[in-house]
Amino acid sequence: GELERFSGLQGKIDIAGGTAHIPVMNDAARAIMTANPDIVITVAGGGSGVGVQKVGEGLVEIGNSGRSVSAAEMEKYPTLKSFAFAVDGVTPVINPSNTVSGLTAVQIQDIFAGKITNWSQVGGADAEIHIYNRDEASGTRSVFWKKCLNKIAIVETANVVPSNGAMKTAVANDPQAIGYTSIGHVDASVKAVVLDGVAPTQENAINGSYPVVRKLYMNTNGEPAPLVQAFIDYVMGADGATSIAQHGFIPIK
Amino acid sequence: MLNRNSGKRDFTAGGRLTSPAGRIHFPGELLLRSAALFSALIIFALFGFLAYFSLPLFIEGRLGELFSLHWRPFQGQFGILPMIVGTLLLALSALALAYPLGLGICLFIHGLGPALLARPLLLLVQGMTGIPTVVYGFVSVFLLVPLLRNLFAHGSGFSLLAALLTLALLILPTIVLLIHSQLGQVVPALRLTATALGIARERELLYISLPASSYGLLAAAILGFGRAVGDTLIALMVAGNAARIPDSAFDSIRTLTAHIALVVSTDSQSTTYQSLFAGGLILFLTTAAINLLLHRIKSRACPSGDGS
Amino acid sequence: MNRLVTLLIRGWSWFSVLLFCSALASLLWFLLRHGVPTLGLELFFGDAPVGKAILGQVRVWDALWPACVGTLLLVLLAALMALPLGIAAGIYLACFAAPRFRQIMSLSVELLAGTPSIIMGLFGFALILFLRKTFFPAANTSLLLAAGCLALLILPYLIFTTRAALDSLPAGLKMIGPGLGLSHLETVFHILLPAAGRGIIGGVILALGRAAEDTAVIMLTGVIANAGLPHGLLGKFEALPFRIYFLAAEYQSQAQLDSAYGTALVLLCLTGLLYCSAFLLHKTLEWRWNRQ
Amino acid sequence: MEPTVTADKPFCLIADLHVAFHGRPVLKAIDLSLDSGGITVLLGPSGSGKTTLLRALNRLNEDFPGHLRSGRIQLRLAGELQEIHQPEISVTALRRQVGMVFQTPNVLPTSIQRNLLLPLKLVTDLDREEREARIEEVLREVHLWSEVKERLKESATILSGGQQQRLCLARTLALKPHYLLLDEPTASLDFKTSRAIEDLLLELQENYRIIAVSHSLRQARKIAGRIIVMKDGEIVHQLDREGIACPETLPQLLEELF
Amino acid sequence: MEPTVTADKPFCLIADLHVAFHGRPVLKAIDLSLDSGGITVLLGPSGSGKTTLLRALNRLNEDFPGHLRSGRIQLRLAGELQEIHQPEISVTALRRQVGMVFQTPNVLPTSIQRNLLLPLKLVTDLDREEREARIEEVLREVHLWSEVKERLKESATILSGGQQQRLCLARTLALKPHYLLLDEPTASLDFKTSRAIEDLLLELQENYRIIAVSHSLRQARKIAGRIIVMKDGEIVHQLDREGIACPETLPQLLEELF
Ligand SMILES: Nc1ncnc2c1ncn2[C@@H]1O[C@H](COP(=O)(O)OP(=O)(O)OP(=O)(O)O)[C@@H](O)[C@H]1O
Ligand SMILES: Nc1ncnc2c1ncn2[C@@H]1O[C@H](COP(=O)(O)OP(=O)(O)OP(=O)(O)O)[C@@H](O)[C@H]1O
Ligand SMILES: [Mg+2]
Ligand SMILES: [Mg+2]
Repeated sequence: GELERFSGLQGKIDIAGGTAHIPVMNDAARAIMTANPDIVITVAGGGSGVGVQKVGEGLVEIGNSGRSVSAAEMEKYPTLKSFAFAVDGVTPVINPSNTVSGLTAVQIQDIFAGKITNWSQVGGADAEIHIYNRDEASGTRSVFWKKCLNKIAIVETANVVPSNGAMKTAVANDPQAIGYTSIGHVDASVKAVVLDGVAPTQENAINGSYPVVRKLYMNTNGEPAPLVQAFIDYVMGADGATSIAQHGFIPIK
Repeated sequence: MLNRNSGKRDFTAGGRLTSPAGRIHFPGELLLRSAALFSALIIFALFGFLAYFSLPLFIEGRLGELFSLHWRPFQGQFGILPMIVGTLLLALSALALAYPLGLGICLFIHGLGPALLARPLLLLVQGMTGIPTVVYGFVSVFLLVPLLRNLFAHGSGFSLLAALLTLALLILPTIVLLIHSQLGQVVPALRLTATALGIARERELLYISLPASSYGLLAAAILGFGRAVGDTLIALMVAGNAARIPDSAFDSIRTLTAHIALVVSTDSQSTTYQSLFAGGLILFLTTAAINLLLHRIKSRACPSGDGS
Repeated sequence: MNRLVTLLIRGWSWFSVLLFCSALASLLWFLLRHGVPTLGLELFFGDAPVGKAILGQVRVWDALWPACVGTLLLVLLAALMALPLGIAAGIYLACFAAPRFRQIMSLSVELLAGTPSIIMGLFGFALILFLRKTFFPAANTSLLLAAGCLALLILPYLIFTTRAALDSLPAGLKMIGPGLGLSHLETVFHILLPAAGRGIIGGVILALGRAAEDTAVIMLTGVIANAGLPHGLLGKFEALPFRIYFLAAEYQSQAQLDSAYGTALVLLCLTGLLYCSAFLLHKTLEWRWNRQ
Repeated sequence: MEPTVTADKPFCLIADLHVAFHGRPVLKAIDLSLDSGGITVLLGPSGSGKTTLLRALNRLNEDFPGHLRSGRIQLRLAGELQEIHQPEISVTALRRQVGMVFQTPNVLPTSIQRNLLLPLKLVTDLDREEREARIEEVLREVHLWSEVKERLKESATILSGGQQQRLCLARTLALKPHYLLLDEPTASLDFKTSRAIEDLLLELQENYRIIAVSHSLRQARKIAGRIIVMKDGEIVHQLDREGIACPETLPQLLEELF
Repeated sequence: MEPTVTADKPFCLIADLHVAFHGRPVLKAIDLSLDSGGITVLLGPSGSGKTTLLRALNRLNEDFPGHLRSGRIQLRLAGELQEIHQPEISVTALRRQVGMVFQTPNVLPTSIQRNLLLPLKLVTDLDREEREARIEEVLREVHLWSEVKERLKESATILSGGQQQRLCLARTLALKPHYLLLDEPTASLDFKTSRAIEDLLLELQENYRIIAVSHSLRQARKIAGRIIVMKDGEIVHQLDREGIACPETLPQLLEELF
């Protein structure tokens, strides 16, 4: 089926960049390399910025990013081409032991701006709020900041964690925590907050009622070579869609 | 110590006394010298590289931006002052905690503890250098941070305190092993003298053996500090990373290294990115300053500089 | 007064050791509790057949084997580069250098020691970009580059300890060679170095451990999460510490998180193995020195 | 407290002392009782165990690997004969009272002054000025003062062999122990300085109990109140004052023995 | 090549030699010409510069910090008088021909055997068996063989003081240099062994040019072909065979000088 397009092809594809992409990339690489041992695919992380830079410099064939290529980057590497292959929702998360279950966007903004500092102010227990934020390089932060926080200035005392996994760990362990993470990462250890009455689920993201979403991209430098094109097609095909959904993202057709 | 004042030395082949034309320099010394020179060059290369990449900031006179208190890249504020302060606070306090402990452990190994325990303890410490940093970070996220949060009921537990405790454990073996390898050389020769004079072991170590291994003590402090300043993962994982100057040990801080790790993945051309190298340069200069200072102190402490 | 000082020192040394041991014990206990249950062939080879995986005939997925090989190669390469250089430089500083040069060198070595590892990584990365634009358009981050940057990282440890070990030899020992008409070089290599061997080995052990565990350097210079066994010196590779970091940051399930602890245990054993070989080497050297 | 030597009471009793290193016996069945005043001089061929016997008296042999001892040693400490190996005796305290000067000078790798000041500081509770006065006093006693008074701050390791030996003697004297164990204290001194040191020892015997190793017959004759001859780890002969005074006995004896 | 000492031609010429350490003069205007056979013995008070003069002959002073020298030293090397400081002369080769035994024994912290084998291996091109034969030979010469033959593999640092000194002498003899500089070779040896070593030296003077430091008048009388008396860094007197033979001169002279 899907893997037939690789027959007769050979060579190597180096992939680097956004970390959210890695599970999907790994699935694809594994399937392709098992079917055709002449092809070598390596997958590295590094973050969205690194992905763009590496593909721009020609160090890798595919550079992943969790955001669109910025204007400055486009200026430096004008030949970049982006392929969006999945949609990812971002949801505020709190500790499962927290009695709060829903918040309004304004409340969340006030919390992240440092105006609300105690859970009792939003209907919870009398306890200090511990805010967890992501770094500036994070695509997750970028979309959450734009679409949920409305670009307010986040309070400087907020803790900063370097990845989705670390965010989950931090919130899962701290009863007073609030943070945000990719919907794909939500499991029993954290509680996703109902935002303005809309539950952050894949269905709500697809049907557009949940607004805090972003796209995941693969970027190439100029027109992709046949092998790279085949890889992109494969990820965006039926097998790819299955894997994308399995990892908590929403495939783009 | 050897031969530093011997002026010209030559290595004539064989047992001949004279070699009329063209003395043969033994290639070995040349090799050694080039190794040393090469190592020195690396430093300058590193320095040049950091300077080159942060040059734009200097040329364009935007240095003032760096030395402000606020890191808000989206609003065009690139202050890395909080990170510098955070780095120094963390590294110095970790060293201040680990160094005396390391010294205590060394003294234990060198005669204050039962001889039977010394060797296993040393092996334990040596083995500890192999524990990856990331493991320390991870264990303290699950063990230490919740503990601190519950103990002090203030802040989230991700804090200067958590980072410094973890970091102290990380740099402890470095300190112990460096002091130990020096003491190991010095002690046997001096011990008999001291002990025959009726000087107790504690005082012998404190007043005779330790001063005689001053170079090792200094090396331990420098390498320990270097390790503390240079560590990325522990700070990243447990210090909280809030880019502000902390009010107390329970507050979250961000170090320059964690900062670099956090920012390195953004777009490569922005001021944000250049500020990284400036941060690196500042780290570099900081260690340079501290080293110079230590040298001063040391040369004042023993002016003859001899006898080691 | 005297008694008080004595008591204080003794007390402090016991206190330090107890504190250290309890901290270490809790760390190890935690690691073992989470890591031991995950140990097994599956951790190393996933669902690939073991024999073929070891020989590199079958690609191993989501398991440790490639990372083990990668780390071993990485440490070996870095040691190969740094050991001769660092020990030679240390010897030169201790036994040959003019005082002036010695001073300058010591300072720069101390500077190198204080340089954060992530900067070494940045350096390597920038170096590759530079090479691509100038001499080698095909240059890329690789095992060789990562080992090179790691070598930079451990270099100061080697120089420091070598020099310190030689410097602290007793004066009488240093006079033996010249008195017998040995050349300076012979004195250094046949008398001073063997006598300083123990101290130097200490530095080597430190350096090897450091090379095996560092993550920040290799992160930017060629390690990736999924490379399989390394394809030559210029290929990408996997490494244990990076795998731990990656799993810790990006784990999707509890099982993945647990396997991070398993990986940490394996890395611990690996460095333990490195020590043992260094230790054996040391013993052999000492034996040969004493018994011809 | 000034120690005074009371004659005619034994101050050192050794009974059936055996010492071995790594299983090789070095001292065999040593029985000895030292009582009267005067300096005890140990004579004997190189390797006969003289140094080891001295080291047995301040328990310094214990600091060497492979050491094994049996037998009893009693010294007069604080007025009473005490077994030095009994657990109540602290080795450190013992060694403070039983000072030793080694055969090869072992200066500390630091300045001349510090070589003397440091042990004083660590072992006694004199204040700074007293310490400095004491230093000058002992340096004068060993005839080193004039040679080093201008360079007290320089490293002791650059002193000549004889100067180092005198420095080590001064270092021990400064601590005013009750016993002095001297392992060839004048081995590398010219005869003039040797004689001065011998005179010093003769003076000191009033206040210290002195046991010295020597290789010089002349010296032994001059200073000894008692001579003990060792060979192969055993005491083969003892001479008291009369025996020493007789001009023939000693050389004859030694010629026979060696 | 067996070196042979030819009499009546000078083999060592020193002209206006000054040596200072860190600006303090240690040797002042030394002029010396050694010619006839026989052993040259240096006498003088402790600290008078004897060791420094010996070290000047194999340029070992250069290995100490702060060293400064002026003046010329010529030694007969390979048949000709040569200035030892000229750039064509390799220090290493010089030191191989001018062997030195130090005042304080400095054994290598390794086995007794290796202490002797290692320098032999590095300096000569004897094969294994020849080396071992040579070792036994020199150990017998210095009268150490019987004491150590069963423990050649044990550490040299545990030897007694006198044993170490003989080991160091043996180590230098094994290399068969042309000159022997001996800094108090019998300082810590009993008189019996001392005499044996003296006899050895008297034998060796046929094949080696020997300069020795001594503190014993008796010894100097016995072995010296010439005595040089030093004081405060200067040569204050020289005695040839006749002067030495006369029983009064020497003690008188020394009494005066010191
Ligand atoms: N620590 C030790 N370990 C093993 N053997 C030792 C040790 N100390 C001394 N010996 C051996 O014991 C014997 C006696 O040594 P000791 O030093 O007592 O002799 P000595 O009489 O002082 O000789 P000298 O006059 O040469 O100094 C020697 O054969 C020596 O090798
Ligand atoms: N390396 C050095 N640096 C500084 N001063 C030195 C050095 N070597 C010797 N001296 C000084 O030079 C003087 C002469 O020393 P030297 O060792 O030659 O004396 P010596 O005649 O051998 O005495 P001794 O009989 O005590 O061994 C001494 O005062 C000594 O302190
Ligand atoms: Mg002895
Ligand atoms: Mg001398």
